[in-house]
Amino acid sequence: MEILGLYHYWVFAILLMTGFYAVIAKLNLVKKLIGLSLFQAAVFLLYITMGKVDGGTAPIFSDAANAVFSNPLPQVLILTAIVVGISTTALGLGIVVRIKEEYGSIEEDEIQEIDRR
Amino acid sequence: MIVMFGIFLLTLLVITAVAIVRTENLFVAVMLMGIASLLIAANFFLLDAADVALTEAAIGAGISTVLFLSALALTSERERTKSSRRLLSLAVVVAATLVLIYATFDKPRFGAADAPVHTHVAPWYLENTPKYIDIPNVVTAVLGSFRGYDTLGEVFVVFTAGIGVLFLLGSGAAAGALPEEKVNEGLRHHLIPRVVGRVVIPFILLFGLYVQFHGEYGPGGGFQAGAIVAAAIVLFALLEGEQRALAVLPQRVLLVLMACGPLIYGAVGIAGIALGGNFLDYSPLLSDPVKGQQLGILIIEAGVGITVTGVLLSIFHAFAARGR
Amino acid sequence: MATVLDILSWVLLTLGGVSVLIGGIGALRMPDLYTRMHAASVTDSMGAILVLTGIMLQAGWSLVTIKLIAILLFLLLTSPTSSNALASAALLAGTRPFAETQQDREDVT
Amino acid sequence: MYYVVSIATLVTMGLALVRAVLGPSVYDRVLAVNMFGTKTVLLLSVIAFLFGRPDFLDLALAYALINFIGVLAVLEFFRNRSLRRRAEQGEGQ
Repeated sequence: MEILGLYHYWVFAILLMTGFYAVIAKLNLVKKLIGLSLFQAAVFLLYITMGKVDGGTAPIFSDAANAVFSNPLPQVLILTAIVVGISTTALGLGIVVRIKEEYGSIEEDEIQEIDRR
Repeated sequence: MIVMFGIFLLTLLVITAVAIVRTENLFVAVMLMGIASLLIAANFFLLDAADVALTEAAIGAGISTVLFLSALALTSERERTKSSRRLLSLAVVVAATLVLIYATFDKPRFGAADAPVHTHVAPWYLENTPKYIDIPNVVTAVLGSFRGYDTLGEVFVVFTAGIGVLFLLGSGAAAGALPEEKVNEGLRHHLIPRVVGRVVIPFILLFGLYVQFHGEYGPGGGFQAGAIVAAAIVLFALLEGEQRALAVLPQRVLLVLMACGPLIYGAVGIAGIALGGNFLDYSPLLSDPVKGQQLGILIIEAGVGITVTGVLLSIFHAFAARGR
Repeated sequence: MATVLDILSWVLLTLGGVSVLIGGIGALRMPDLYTRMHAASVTDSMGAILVLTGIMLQAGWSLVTIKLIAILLFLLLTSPTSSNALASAALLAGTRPFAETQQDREDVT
Repeated sequence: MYYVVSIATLVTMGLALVRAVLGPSVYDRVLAVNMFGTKTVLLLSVIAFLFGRPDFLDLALAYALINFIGVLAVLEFFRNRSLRRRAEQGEGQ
């Protein structure tokens, strides 16, 4: 049980690096953005994991007295970050669409090939 | 037991992530991202973050799939080339993962109540929310009042991203490959989705308003409500054709909505100064400081909701207009 | 009365769990898209009805019950709709149903 | 008793994920996403009761309402693609 206490953080590490792999090893720009989204999701998960308190409940007061509440602060940060994340991803997709229109390709190596000419 | 549920869901999430990266079909990757979003939302819920889970649900269930699919329609569905540095990248990534996992051994155990995160400002928020603001949802209190500056910044980032997409793609229509009469009719010939959509859309809008104004008492708030309302209108555009959606909410109106949120937010902040308080201090708004705080949170949440709706819909229409 | 309700809701919840599980196995084991869709979508609705009714019996009369009824109603509306949309997307793209016998093959073409 | 249902749902989610990863066609993946969505609604409702905070049912309601937008977007995507292909073929002739 002691070792399972770190499982959430390991999943964070694996997820983060899976996303990172897509960003550095894939040439397709949309795939890179998907990788970035994964990367983002991993960070969200890390924050929320850190906010959890054993036996706690969501930080919304109810009638039950003496409840333990989880940490509200990471939740606030991530709540806004999710909406910001989708907007910035959309911005990235917009750039990719424009690149496709200009270069006729969304593969990194082909774009660099065209640039070199 | 619930911890074990979380661990199982996280394991599924890792499998999904690996499958997303491995597949070469981008459409499949987008579908798997949908599954990943569901898993992440369920995990947030298990980790006591009902508000965050609702945000992830509102964004991940509709909007993000729609955006990625419209981007795929404009680019391509498959990865064509393979990188020559895959092995090197894999080595780097595995090494970094091992380093990160090694670093986690110093972290406090999952759920430890004495972890450093829980000893700084968080207890203060939990203790003083009833005193200063007196609403049940501490997340909304921190978001709207205690860390109002932060949220103002985030609203501006969302606004800027929306403006950026409009600059890149334009809000007008581009010449397209589709024959004229087939354009814009959406799924009008698919009777069942259309009828069900007609039934469901009003309820989604109603639910969006509920989430917006119930945000002080339960999970919810402007960010979630904005995304849910945007989802309802995206659904309308999918079913009835984009032109009709634009007739309901024209691009001009959307631009105004986008700008409204930061303006309302800033105006509330300046009203605080004018009435003798600090920037974004809502206490002077009413004679009773606690009531003033509640009013301020209500107004800025409304502003946030309006901006998020405007930005998400503008982005959707910008991508859809390119496809024509 | 309370015991009767408890037993009834347990029976419903267990049946719901079983039907959800059957749907999962069916979606994995069936031979082609349409049969898989059949397995998944029918048990989706059945499982939702059983599980949510079971929870409703436990919750008693309150706002929670209204929310559960709303969830059930919207699930019953949207889940078959998305199955229908998926089936028409697949047909549009030219996926043919799996045909085992000669008669089947004549029927699907 | 809630545990039995949640475990059944979790196992089904695992099976659906296997279907999503294996494919073979893209429609199987969409089917899996769809299944996953309904199962998430059930899981969230049950867990809200396990937590003893049934006021969190809002989340399940949100998914029940907007989860099918994704599948409709897929339908629209394929419709547009087939229209575009037909238009390109028309130009080719």
